[in-house]
Amino acid sequence: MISPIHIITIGLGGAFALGFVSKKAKALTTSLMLVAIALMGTISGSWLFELLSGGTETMVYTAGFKPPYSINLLMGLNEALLTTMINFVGLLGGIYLFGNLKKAGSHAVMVFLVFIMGLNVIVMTRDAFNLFVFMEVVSIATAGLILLTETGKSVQAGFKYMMATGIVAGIFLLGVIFAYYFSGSLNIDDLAAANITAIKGGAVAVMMILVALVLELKPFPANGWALDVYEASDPGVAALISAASATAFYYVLFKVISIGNADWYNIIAIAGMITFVGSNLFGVKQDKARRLLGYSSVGQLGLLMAILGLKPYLGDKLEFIAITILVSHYLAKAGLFWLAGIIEQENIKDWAILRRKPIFLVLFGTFVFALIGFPPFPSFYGKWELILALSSAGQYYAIAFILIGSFLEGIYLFRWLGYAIKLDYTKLPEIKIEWNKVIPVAIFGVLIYVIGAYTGTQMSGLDSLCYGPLLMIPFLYAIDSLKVPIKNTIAILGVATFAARVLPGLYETDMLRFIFTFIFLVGGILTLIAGYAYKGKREGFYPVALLMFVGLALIIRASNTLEFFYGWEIMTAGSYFLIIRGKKSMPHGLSYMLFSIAGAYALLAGFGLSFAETPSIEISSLSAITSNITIIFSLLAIGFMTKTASLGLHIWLPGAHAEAESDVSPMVSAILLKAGVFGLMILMIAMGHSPEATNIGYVLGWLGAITALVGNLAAAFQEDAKRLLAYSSISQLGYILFALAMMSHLGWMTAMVYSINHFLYKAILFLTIGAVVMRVGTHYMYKMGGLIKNMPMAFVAVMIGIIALSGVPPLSGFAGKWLFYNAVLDVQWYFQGAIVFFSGIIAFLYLFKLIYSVFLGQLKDNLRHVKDISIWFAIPIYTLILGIMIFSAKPEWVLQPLGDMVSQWYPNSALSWDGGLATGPYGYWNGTGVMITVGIMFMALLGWLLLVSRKAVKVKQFNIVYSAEAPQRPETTHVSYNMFAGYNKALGWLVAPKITEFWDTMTDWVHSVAHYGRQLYSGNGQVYVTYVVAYILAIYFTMIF
Amino acid sequence: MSYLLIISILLGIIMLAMAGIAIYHKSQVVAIIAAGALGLFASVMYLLLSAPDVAMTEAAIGSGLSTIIFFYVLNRIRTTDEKEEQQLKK
Amino acid sequence: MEYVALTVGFIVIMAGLWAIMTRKNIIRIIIGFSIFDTGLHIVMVALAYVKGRTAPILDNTVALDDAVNLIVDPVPQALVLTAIVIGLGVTALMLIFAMKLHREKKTLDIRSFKDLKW
Amino acid sequence: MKNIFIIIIIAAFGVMLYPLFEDFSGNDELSELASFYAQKENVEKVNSANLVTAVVVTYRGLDTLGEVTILFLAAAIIAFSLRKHSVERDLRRNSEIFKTASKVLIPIIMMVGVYIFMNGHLSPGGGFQGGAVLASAVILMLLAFPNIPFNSKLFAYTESISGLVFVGLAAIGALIGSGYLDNAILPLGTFGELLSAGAIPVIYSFVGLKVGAELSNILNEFQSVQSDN
Repeated sequence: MISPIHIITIGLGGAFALGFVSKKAKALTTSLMLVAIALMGTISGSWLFELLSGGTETMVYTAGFKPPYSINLLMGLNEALLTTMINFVGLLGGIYLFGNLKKAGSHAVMVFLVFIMGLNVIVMTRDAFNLFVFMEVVSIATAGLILLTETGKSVQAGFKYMMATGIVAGIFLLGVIFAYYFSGSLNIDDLAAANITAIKGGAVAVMMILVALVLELKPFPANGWALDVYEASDPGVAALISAASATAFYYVLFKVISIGNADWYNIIAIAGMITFVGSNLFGVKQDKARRLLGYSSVGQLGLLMAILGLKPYLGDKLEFIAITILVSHYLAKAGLFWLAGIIEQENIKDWAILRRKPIFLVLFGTFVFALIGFPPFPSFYGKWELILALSSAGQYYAIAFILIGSFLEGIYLFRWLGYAIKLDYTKLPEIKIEWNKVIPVAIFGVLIYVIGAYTGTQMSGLDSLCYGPLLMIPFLYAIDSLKVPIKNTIAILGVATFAARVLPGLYETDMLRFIFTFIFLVGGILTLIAGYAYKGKREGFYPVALLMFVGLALIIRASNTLEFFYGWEIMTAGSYFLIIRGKKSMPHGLSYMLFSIAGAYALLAGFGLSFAETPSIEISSLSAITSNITIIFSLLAIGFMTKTASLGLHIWLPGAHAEAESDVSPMVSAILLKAGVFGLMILMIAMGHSPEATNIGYVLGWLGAITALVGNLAAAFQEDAKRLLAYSSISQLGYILFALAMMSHLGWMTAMVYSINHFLYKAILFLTIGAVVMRVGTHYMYKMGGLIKNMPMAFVAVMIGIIALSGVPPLSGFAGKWLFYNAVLDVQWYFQGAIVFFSGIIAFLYLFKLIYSVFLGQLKDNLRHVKDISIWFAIPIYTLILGIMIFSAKPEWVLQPLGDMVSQWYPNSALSWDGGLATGPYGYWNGTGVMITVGIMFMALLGWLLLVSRKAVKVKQFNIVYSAEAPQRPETTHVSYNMFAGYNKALGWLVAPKITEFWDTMTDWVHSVAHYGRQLYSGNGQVYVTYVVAYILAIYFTMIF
Repeated sequence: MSYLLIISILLGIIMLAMAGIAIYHKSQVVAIIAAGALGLFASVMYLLLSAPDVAMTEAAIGSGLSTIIFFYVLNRIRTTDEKEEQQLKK
Repeated sequence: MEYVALTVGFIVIMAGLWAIMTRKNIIRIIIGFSIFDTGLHIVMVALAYVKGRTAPILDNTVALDDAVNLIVDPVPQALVLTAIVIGLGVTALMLIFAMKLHREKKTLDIRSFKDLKW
Repeated sequence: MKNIFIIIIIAAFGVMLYPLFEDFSGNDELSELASFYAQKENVEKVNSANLVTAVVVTYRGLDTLGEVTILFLAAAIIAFSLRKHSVERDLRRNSEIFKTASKVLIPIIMMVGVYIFMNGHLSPGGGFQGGAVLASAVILMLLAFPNIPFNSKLFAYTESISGLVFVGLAAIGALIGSGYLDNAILPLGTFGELLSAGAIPVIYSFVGLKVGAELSNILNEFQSVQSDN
């Protein structure tokens, strides 16, 4: 092995030797520098390999003396990893900056090389003063690199940087020299052993050293200078500062913190958490891309700092957590800065330019998801372990801070991603492709997946199936340039293969999972069939649709909370992309994502706390929890209820479902919402039997009832057909929540019947209305009307759908109602039951509106020639109708085995089955019988009507509407325009958008805090120095008191 | 009180005075010279503290060369300012 | 004597900080940094002093055998040496920035360089 | 108003420094580290009479390498960031007396500089001080003869060669000696003589040359830079 000291030999020797190369051979100079960095990287990489394969770490002594008499350097596993990372990003960053370096000449090249070399040394050195020297080397080199692209702003930023680091370095030096005075050594390990904090002066010295290192990590609020540097320096340089320097300085704090005493961990944890939350909060208001990346960088460093400070609680997980989050930050942030340099757009709204080269958009999305901590990226595992470890240690405040900070980061990152995906890019210029800039980004983009997959294999409890199916997604992305029919077939085959493997086994063993798998996967296939109606390529649809279905399948398969959470996040990511595909979906996609992230964090916190109770991540172990049940149950329930869109958490749903594409609405409504239901059932199976959970169940019951009422009322006042269906979904999910919350046999049977039912008819209705919308080109019902003649197939489908929805016999909705009344009587929730009953009546209002104003009445002139819905929509619709018929006629096929299963958990007052005859405590019911009876009655009535209607007289169109003068806006005369004005007057106050207002106020509040807060960064370098000094003093005085 | 102590106190007072001049004197030139003189007096103090190496370095680099660099820069800035004034007069 | 030096050093450090935080002219601010550095150096040398001893150079007056009892601490002195040279590098670079800032806006008032904020 | 706030900050800073002062009690004897350096057998291992030099070049040679690097960086940054601006010399006439005196003085100053860094292991002084003196000779030259061409290539080569020798000697120490920067790769010689202390005088001489070249470069860049307008 080559001694790691030769990293210095190569770095410095190379820099000095470059002086000999002719000044004119600029490309040669730059290439030689890259060779030198590659050699340094080879040394550190070979050490990494050696140490990973069981080699021993090595200590390098200089001058032939042992420390503390001379300076020594350590090459251990951490050092090898970090120097490899630094050299690697140095190499790629050098390639990225090739043009700039070449232009600036050999001196700039030397500065670059020395910068990388200096970072290597500060990682390896074990001597405090040597650390100072090389920190100065690095900061001077940084100042030089900032001058690489000289603009007015970069010079200003560079000067502020020099002022701040000048003070920091002075404080560090003062600390080091006094540490030497009190301990007699400059060696970090000796300083740690000397315990000089026992003396007050020694404690101040140690404080100065540590606070200087903290300041190098840009803690909020003493970090205005750092933000300026990120904004104004060349993006290639900012990438290095964010990835390489931050990595090195973080590690310096990591190794030097041992000289402080235990209090220091708290200080650093608090400083880190304040930074994480504060800078992400201010980022919310930022719209300049690179400055925003700066805020995010600073925030991530704060998180890393907090992790280090929480070391006492993290135990042996510390390194795993720190490394996964550090690596994610390193890859993602360098990648993002590099991207910023490629597309050269300052305003985040102009990042829509990425769509000119969709691969860049994919990279951008990858980095954003990696920063937030989605699977399969390393940070996902890091955050998971972090929250679990913190819960075990009882550090609830830390959990809250970290999750809030992450959430704030999610706000701006996903808003940004939304802009990139949705905003108009046609006015923006082409992207200039320079391969030396693209390749580094691409390499980091690939690496982040590779490292993520590798990290996954290191986690215990994660089945390899969790990432196997994910391979479908890159494959589908690779074939994205093919036409829809081919991709659609492949996607359907993919889902079908998976379904065929999973479903048969489940029918025998686990009816509950069978039903949900059926809904997710067979529903998936059916809705995908509608995709054949689309022409062209439909770029990007299939990878994300499959992403959602894979996530859903993973949730079902999950046997432990990690797998569950993994699947949950995959499903969230996929559904986000599906939703945001709609034309006007940008704001709705964002609010869906934010509620989802918040919900996911509630889940994460809940899983963390449950892990702390049981120490196990098995889902079954949830039932073993004995204390903290209320909080765990509530957190998990809230997490799931963000997906079921219960009242208060529902505001993302109407827009998201209504604006989605015609075949996406059924996917996200009929299918996706059931993930939340499944989650709630899993939760209640495990934890529902405790008295605390029963109490919460009572609350949830009320919540479900009110959701049902408000959802239905709001649906009744909609003019937009898809929005109407969306509100109807909210209300139906309210029913389901209500039924689940009863936590009784009948309640659960009701919930399951409702779930199956909702899946069937909501898929039918959304598909049909979606197909109609595709034909008529509007969502608004008052612009339709009389379509029955043009679209008989659609009319029949909607009619069956609303019969099933309304719970009128003979369809399965009636079974649901019947079970519902039995269940309510059983648990004696009369009052809530009455609300639900009442809301069921309101449902008729909007159902009537839906079918009447779309299909009946007068046909509009412009719609005189529309055709019936596409056959590709009709196939899934009529398959689903067939499904409804079967389920209505033979409910026992599903409900009997399900009942047996539910009896495991709720044996009391179970339904008893005798063939098709179900007997409950308050009566009996036979699906087949009802079907036949009603069928006969219907035929009789229909026959009579046909007989009578022969005598009917047709009324001409013009004798009412245009009797007087022509109205200003003819559509207002349509019967369904403001149809239920009277009801609105009476009951409208119930649906006044109080909740939307609440969330709007919250958003405004966050924005104005960010707006006023960030004025702290006045731009005056002198003020920033004052902040730095004040920060030091603040730490000092907190340490004393 | 030994005479060394007295000398060092005197030196200290002079140094503080130099620092004050460097910070507050109206003329930039005087300020720069005062900052250099602060370094020179510091190097005398280093001699008293048995640090001849440091004294030499401070005198040559800390007060000598940096003062020269300050003057170079000040000169550049002034000449641009003067040129501008001349241009304005024209 | 070393107490005097230490006191002076600390006061000079604070004077430097004062200049850095209150002067508006960038050249003055850089002078402030230079003063701040000098203060640090004085403190470091003061810490090296051992009462009544001589410089750590082993010549005719300092016997090799008894050097341990005759000389002051060479370590902080070596560190100051390094710090002084580093200080020169930093000062020179800051002055370059000052020149460039002046070229940009024809002023050296630090308050006029606030293009980057929030 | 704002100054009051800063007064408070400075005062608080003083409060923070006070414990350092309070726990400072002067030294009555050397620290363990320093006594190790001053012990006879260790002095003989390095064989440098000037212990500060021994510490700077050998024990803490890595710091010195970093220090040299900082000057190198500063010179490089100044070079590439000022290069863009036109070089236009101030062709002021200097008095004959000044010129003649300079002609005499420059070689003497250079000799002094060389002396200082070559004797760095014996007497006060060394590479940095000597280098600074060399550079002052260059300033004098620049001032006295502003129109003689400054051979920046020569300085650049001097700088590069000196740097390479330093790094090379350091690396040789790691390869054949007992560690990076080990000065015993050259004969230690007799204590107190010019050619003693192993590689120290060689290293310090090259440091001197390097520092001299770098500082001269910096000064030259400052001298020749001309504003855009």
